[in-house]
Amino acid sequence: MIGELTNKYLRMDRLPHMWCPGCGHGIALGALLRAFDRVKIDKDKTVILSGIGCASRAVGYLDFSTVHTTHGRALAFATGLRLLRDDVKVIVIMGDGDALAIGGNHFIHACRRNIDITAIVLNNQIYGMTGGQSSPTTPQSRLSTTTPYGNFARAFDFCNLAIGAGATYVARATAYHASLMTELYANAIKHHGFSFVETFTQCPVNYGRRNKFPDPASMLQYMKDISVPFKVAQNMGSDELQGKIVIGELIKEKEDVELNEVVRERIMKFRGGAQ
Amino acid sequence: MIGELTNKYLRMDRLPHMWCPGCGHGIALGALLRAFDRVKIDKDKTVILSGIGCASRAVGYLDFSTVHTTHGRALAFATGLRLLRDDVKVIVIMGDGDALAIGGNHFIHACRRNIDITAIVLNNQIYGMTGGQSSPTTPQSRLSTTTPYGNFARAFDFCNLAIGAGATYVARATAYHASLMTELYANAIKHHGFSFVETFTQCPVNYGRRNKFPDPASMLQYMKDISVPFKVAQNMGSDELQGKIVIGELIKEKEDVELNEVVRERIMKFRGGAQ
Amino acid sequence: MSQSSHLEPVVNRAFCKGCGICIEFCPANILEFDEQRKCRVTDPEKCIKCYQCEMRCPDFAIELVEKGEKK
Amino acid sequence: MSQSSHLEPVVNRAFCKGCGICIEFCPANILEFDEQRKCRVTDPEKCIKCYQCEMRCPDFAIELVEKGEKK
Amino acid sequence: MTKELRFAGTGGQGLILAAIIYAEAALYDGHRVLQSQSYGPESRGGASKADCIVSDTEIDYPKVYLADFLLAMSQKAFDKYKADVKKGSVVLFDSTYVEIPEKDENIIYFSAPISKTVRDKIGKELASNIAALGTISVIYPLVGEEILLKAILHRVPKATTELNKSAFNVGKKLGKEILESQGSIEFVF
Amino acid sequence: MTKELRFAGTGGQGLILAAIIYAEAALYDGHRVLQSQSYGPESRGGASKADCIVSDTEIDYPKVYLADFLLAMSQKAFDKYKADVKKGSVVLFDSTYVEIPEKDENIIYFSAPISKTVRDKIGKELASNIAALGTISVIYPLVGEEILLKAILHRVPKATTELNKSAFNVGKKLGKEILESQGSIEFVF
Amino acid sequence: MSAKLVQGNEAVVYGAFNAGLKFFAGYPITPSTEIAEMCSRDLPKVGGAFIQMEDEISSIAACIGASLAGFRSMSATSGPGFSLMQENIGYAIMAEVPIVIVDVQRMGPSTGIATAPSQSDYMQVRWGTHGDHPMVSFAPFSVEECFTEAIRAFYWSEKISSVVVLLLDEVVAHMREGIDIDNVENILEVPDRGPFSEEKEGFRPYKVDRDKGAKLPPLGTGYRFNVTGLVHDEMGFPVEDPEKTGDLIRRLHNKIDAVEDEMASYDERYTEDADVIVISYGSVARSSLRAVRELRKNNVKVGFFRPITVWPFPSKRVRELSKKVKNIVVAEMSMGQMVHEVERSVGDSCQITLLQGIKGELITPDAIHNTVSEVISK
Amino acid sequence: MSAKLVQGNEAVVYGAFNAGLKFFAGYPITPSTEIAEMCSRDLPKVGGAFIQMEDEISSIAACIGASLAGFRSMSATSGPGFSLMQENIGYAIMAEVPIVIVDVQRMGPSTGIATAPSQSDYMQVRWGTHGDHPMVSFAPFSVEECFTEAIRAFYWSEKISSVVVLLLDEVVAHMREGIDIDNVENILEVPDRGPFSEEKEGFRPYKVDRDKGAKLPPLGTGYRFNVTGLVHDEMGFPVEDPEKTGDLIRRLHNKIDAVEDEMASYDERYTEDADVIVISYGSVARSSLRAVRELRKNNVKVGFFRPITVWPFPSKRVRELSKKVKNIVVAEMSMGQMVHEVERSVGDSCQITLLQGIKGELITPDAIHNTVSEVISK
Ligand SMILES: Cc1ncc(C[n+]2csc(CCOP(=O)(O)OP(=O)(O)O)c2C)c(N)n1
Ligand SMILES: Cc1ncc(C[n+]2csc(CCOP(=O)(O)OP(=O)(O)O)c2C)c(N)n1
Ligand code: SF4
Ligand code: SF4
Ligand code: SF4
Ligand code: SF4
Ligand code: SF4
Ligand code: SF4
Ligand SMILES: [Mg+2]
Ligand SMILES: [Mg+2]
Repeated sequence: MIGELTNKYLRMDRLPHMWCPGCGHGIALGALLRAFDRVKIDKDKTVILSGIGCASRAVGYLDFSTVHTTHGRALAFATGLRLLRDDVKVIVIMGDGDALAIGGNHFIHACRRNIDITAIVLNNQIYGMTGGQSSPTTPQSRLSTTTPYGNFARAFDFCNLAIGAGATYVARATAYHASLMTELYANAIKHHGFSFVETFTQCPVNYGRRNKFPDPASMLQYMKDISVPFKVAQNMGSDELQGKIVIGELIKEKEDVELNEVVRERIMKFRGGAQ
Repeated sequence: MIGELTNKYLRMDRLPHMWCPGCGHGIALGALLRAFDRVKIDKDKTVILSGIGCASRAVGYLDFSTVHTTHGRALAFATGLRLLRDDVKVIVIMGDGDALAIGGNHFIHACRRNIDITAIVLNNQIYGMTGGQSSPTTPQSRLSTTTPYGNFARAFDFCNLAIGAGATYVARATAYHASLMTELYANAIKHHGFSFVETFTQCPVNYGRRNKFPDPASMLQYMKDISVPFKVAQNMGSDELQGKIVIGELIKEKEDVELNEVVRERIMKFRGGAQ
Repeated sequence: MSQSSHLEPVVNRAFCKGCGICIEFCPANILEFDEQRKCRVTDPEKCIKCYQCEMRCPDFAIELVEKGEKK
Repeated sequence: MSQSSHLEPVVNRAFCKGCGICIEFCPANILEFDEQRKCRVTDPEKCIKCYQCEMRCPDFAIELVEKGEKK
Repeated sequence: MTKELRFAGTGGQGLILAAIIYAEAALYDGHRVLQSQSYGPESRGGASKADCIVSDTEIDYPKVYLADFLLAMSQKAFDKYKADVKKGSVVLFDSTYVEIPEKDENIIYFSAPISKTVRDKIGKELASNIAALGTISVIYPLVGEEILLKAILHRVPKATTELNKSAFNVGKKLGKEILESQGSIEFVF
Repeated sequence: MTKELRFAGTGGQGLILAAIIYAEAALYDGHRVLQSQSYGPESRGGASKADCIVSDTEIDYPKVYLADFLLAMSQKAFDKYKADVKKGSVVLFDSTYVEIPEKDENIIYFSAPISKTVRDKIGKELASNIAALGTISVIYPLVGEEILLKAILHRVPKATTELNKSAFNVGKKLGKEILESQGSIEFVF
Repeated sequence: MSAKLVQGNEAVVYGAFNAGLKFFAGYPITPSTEIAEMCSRDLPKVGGAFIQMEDEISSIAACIGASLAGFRSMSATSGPGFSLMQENIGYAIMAEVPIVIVDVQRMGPSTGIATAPSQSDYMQVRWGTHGDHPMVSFAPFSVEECFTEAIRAFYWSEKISSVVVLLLDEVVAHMREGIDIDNVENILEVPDRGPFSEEKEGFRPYKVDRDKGAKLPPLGTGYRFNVTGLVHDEMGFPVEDPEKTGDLIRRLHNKIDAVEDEMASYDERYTEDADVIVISYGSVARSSLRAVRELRKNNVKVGFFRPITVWPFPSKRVRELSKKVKNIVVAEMSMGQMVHEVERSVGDSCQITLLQGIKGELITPDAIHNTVSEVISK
Repeated sequence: MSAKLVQGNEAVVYGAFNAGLKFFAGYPITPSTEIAEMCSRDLPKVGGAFIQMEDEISSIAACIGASLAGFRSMSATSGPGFSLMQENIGYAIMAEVPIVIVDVQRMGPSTGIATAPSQSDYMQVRWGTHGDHPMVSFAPFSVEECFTEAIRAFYWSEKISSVVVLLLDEVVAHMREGIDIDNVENILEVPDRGPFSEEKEGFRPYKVDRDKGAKLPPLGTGYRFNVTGLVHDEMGFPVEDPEKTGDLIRRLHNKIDAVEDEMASYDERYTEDADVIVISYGSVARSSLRAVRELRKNNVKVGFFRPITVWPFPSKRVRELSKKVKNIVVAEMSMGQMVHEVERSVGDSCQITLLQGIKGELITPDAIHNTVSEVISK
């Protein structure tokens, strides 16, 4: 199965990839390939963009039209790319630092605009690429190279932020939940409007090592342990949910107007008028 | 009353201010002076910052230590200014474009960090200073110089975004509700941690004129008509709340840890160790 | 707001920009434009000291002051 | 996931980085490290075809393939 | 022939539009034109100006050096720009807002209560800028009134056509009254 | 005296730390030193190197030109850097990962199964870099073993002192075995 | 149609439309805002899209995205926004994505005076982004030139597959002149991208001659390659090989050098017999022209030179001219920026005198007149 | 203590601490990250604060804020982040807020090669932000100089009340050398701000001599004035008056010009009898030094000149030297940036030959050796 998919969707000549042993980004990439297969993606009519970071290096392996943009700006590039191109699917892959530290503004504005883009954030709660500095999702008291005494800043709840910003599809999975991930990716790609899937991944080298996870598997195990399906979470109090990750589809709206549609409508109006 | 306050808190030699006739920013400034009086603010121990825009010109009249920063960056300046200075109150005044368009990222990160700063956003739903372009809070279908056919983008709900980003004090008033505004400003200043008061103000020149408001008073009247107190809103469905503004204190948390405290704690630990 | 009867609304014409907000919302209906489109108090005695004008004037141009203390 | 009995897990040693994830989570306990810390299948017959290894391998290095089709 | 015209007043009076219309009319009339203005926050409260250069040769320097004609619709603006006029230039005040200055040998002063008249006759003081154009068409006929009216109607919203026509006429009338009372002058443009 | 040393292998092997420790030891020993390395994503999978220049005069150019000593702990690294050594230089392989190359007249080859020995004896292959330093202290005694051990203990976490001491000893032992089997060489530094 | 009264900023948009503009992303800032406003009104009419982004960083990012999607894209800004765009300007240069950026210069540094004219972004245009990169920039001095230079900007951005900065100043941007848009002569025809090889599989957009720009087919049309700001190979994938690195950086420069002469444009008058030449660009050149004409009336032998292609600076011609005159006067609304290029071009061939303009006002013909007179009398 | 093995980046932090650093705000980026990491560990120990901000824009904004609050502040970054900082760099210059920014140069443009050395931000340091502004920048070439130049950066940023950029390259930043931090000689004592007038009411921070920097007391201590990026009066409030505008812009430049000689620093060796001089800075200067020494061994009369104060460029000295030699070789890890300053300084006094380094590698002594030999044999 995966062999077929990698042959189909990846640039085999560029593998093995550059990610460290046990890096969760690879698991997410695998799930994305399965989702591609499920939605029967058209390689020639899909553009995949990313920012800068380990997560963003994914585009270097995908046999698509790919754009490796600047740090934090992938969604802004994607917005411009998508606006006049109703014929392409646009998928954006980012890291947590990429999407929420330097790229936070573009993220909330993409949510607001409800433009038809699928954003996948591989949240390893750390800056992997630059060697393990804290990110806006690093949990409190965790160690990183810039929080040597434990992180004292509060972390974002990525999905809550997206919801607050008005996103119409918000979902979450972890690297442990590889098949849920596949399903969410597929649904996100099918969603009409802006869709966002947060994916917890493990960075054994720059997060795990410093935070007493003996190996990548133990990080997956931890994700499994703290995950709660959305349906279950709805019947839990906020105290109970402390320290937990809620997984599944958190928001899935249908009615809202997608940005491109309005743009197209406007153009059509004038064109109609002109011709 | 207001004469005393202006004498005390404003630079009288710089008045009358540059705002247009009927501009709501002036009403908000008045409410702020009343709040200052209520909390007995110490002029010498308070720093007021702003970004760029009509709203941000407020600092040019306040007889305090004032910093008129760059467009969108006031909260980032304020964060640096506040971190080692527990002795000062820090207040930041911004416009909607300032705080949420170009400054959106700093806004959500300030919410996340819960640093002890009071942010007041004068939301006139338009870029006043540059002559009436749409802002991220311009309601759908409204006219502006860059939405000549009606705004097609969705607008942020500023307070929802702040809540999604983790803010611990979130409140809203309108220029019509001048005494509520005073109360919220006072409470926000007293709040320990990051506090945010969204204030709807009218821009008769660049918003009102284009959107069929005959005069400033009619804009205030409209604000009055669409406002719903938070308590009342809690018993209303989302359909009923469509097109309404919920006013009052939306979030007022007490328990959360404020950023400066942790920084100070850390320093004290080391100082204790060193001396 | 205290309803002290020794107060009266006074307009600072140098500050008033003639926006009309106070005029519109004065419950006693005692404010109007003068020829130069500045606010004028027609009948100070009828003022109910509600402070609405003072609170909503964007220009700090109308204020309730001790009678005779007109600035 | 279909439990077809004609499938067996096969490791692509060129891709395997020896992270140990598949080994830890294989319910049949038939995966282990070889001398060079790459994954090795000890007893393909015991495989229950749950695909957990394949889905969680970050390196596309382990796969269930038609028996004998070993790459 | 090169004439430099300045329209000065405060922010809300629509003088930039007046200058644009004037320039456009001059352009229709076969002249070369260059129109410019001062922008900015200061233009809200303080004095603001809009300039228009009309010429029959290439216009190089794009600013008004010394005006041949000045329209002053606010006291501040007049005080600020009164020095920047040529000898022999024409200054038209809106006496609603500008006090009539002492006589100056070198300058031809005309004055009329433009804003007040518009307010009284049309109801909307907003149209005073258009009225001023009407007055100018009479007292300083560099560009003819018909072509000026054409330019006005091209630039203002359709819905306000009638309003603006009336304002223009009000202005023309004021211009004629001026000439009647102050005597007309022959300009060679 | 100027000697250029290079420690080469793959990302996870701790060769930068080894080079830092070596440089620090040489510094303690009164030499001037300059330590540098190649960083970057490529250092994850591919060949990475850490350099150390030891000298008794000012070190100007901060890179290793041609190495006097090369430690090669991976095949890729050896293949990449084998050409950048001087005539008469010393190369130490970790035979766990590097195939012993054909003899070369101009180069002195030493080899020992460093990683494998550490894995077997200490359990944690991670400490192979420290073991390598032990081996070097014996076969290429530019910096004495005591001072090297001091530098090691200064740089590694306190909790791992014993582990690293053992690794260092394992390495020294390997060094001695090499010299016994291959015969020792007099170096004049 | 006959002549219309058009603003400099508006003429830029007319020019852009003539050149096939289909996408504008921007963020309002004085004195460039009219460009965005006009695009918001008129782009939908030609099937294009306007979007107001959250800031200038995302504005240029969106333009790059739209250009990669196959559309002619433009943004417009002023100093503060231009500073924010710098990182992504470097990206467009590195990835070789054609876009046009209008920088309407205002008084700086920082917020400065939003409404005051200036020419103090000249050096920033060239050097504002990090790393080695070339830069192309055109500076009009009239409304008609705003139109023609906008077209030229698109023409060259497509030809070299890179960024072109259209450099205005507040005076040029806001003044209105009469122009008959439909009858401007010698309008360049902006080339379509491509043609691209029929063979989509394995297409290499960066496999081009050593002095040519990349050939980027619209993404999502079957050509599958990578676009990146990293040093990359012919298919756009990251490499770190020193030779390939050097080749890429050199090609990015070569492709400009190769067309420098063709791209060069300047306006030279009265230089034949001149003893002094006044060099200036943009609105200041109009003051210079007035001053030069007046001086000529007094029989002063003064010449006029105005770079229109301001980057690359027309060094060769300036050097030639410097050998024929005793003095060059450079007039700029700045502390002196273009004068650095004049100095580099001239060497010790003649004296150079700088007339600075730092008061937030257009330099007057008088000031230039006086400077020339002083220089001559010395 | 005796000598310790210290990395260039670490030495910068040691220097900053010596100079009284109390605040660091930054965003990680290779090859500068160690500076942030060390500050996060050690600043709390001296009562200071470290904060990792959401990006580079907010990092420098926070530094400006902290400096206004009265604390010595620093940020560190590399090209992409430095590009993003440009707008606020202009703010600090305009509002005259002392801060130090470390730019560790890596291969550009754009993301380039994150780990490869370069010197291609040299011109950006000077011209990266919009508007007229001066710039001061120091470039160390050894670990010890990273320490001493960091101190000098703080010294001068306080003296001129403005931004100083400490310009490293990846090689200098990442190499380790032995240095005895406690016994470095001739360390500058960084002055405290002030003294400020006792009279707080009506205090005017920008009322200073025509060639002096502002005097900014910590905000929130009773001195109530305004700080802005707009053109402002002596109390910091916006003005648009042309004369005041000109005076402000001129003073911002004058205050640097006034101390240029005192601030100038360069390393000159073997120039007495030289026929050729090699000019380079940072890590390339170490290659040059090796090459020059080797050439001298062969009796080639070659000199060595290394600007340490790279902005303002030591033009006067270079001009003097150019009159004594036939050739100047400029070696830079770029397409040639500092060479522009050399050209402006030298005029036609001697030949200039540029050795470019654009492969993401330190230029080797061999390359310099060869270039000098060629130049001489011509
Ligand atoms: C403007 C800019 N600032 C900083 C960097 C350095 N940088 C590269 S990747 C990265 C963060 C990566 O973290 P994340 O986005 O979480 O991705 P991960 O590597 O963890 O997958 C940073 C800070 C950069 N490339 N550009
Ligand atoms: C970097 C930058 N971009 C753009 C601008 C131009 N600008 C000044 S104020 C402003 C928006 C003002 O709108 P808002 O923040 O809502 O304040 P208001 O004027 O409505 O009170 C803009 C876009 C600027 N000064 N700096
Ligand atoms: S550093 Fe972390 S995130 Fe990056 S490849 Fe390695 S494990 Fe993955
Ligand atoms: S433009 Fe609008 S926001 Fe600005 S001062 Fe005028 S009314 Fe107020
Ligand atoms: S206080 Fe109330 S009643 Fe009196 S004038 Fe004001 S608004 Fe009217
Ligand atoms: S509200 Fe104030 S400014 Fe407006 S009319 Fe009344 S007094 Fe005048
Ligand atoms: S498919 Fe399941 S049982 Fe078989 S090897 Fe993989 S994890 Fe083990
Ligand atoms: S999960 Fe993949 S990479 Fe990891 S040990 Fe198993 S086969 Fe190897
Ligand atoms: Mg991450
Ligand atoms: Mg606003």
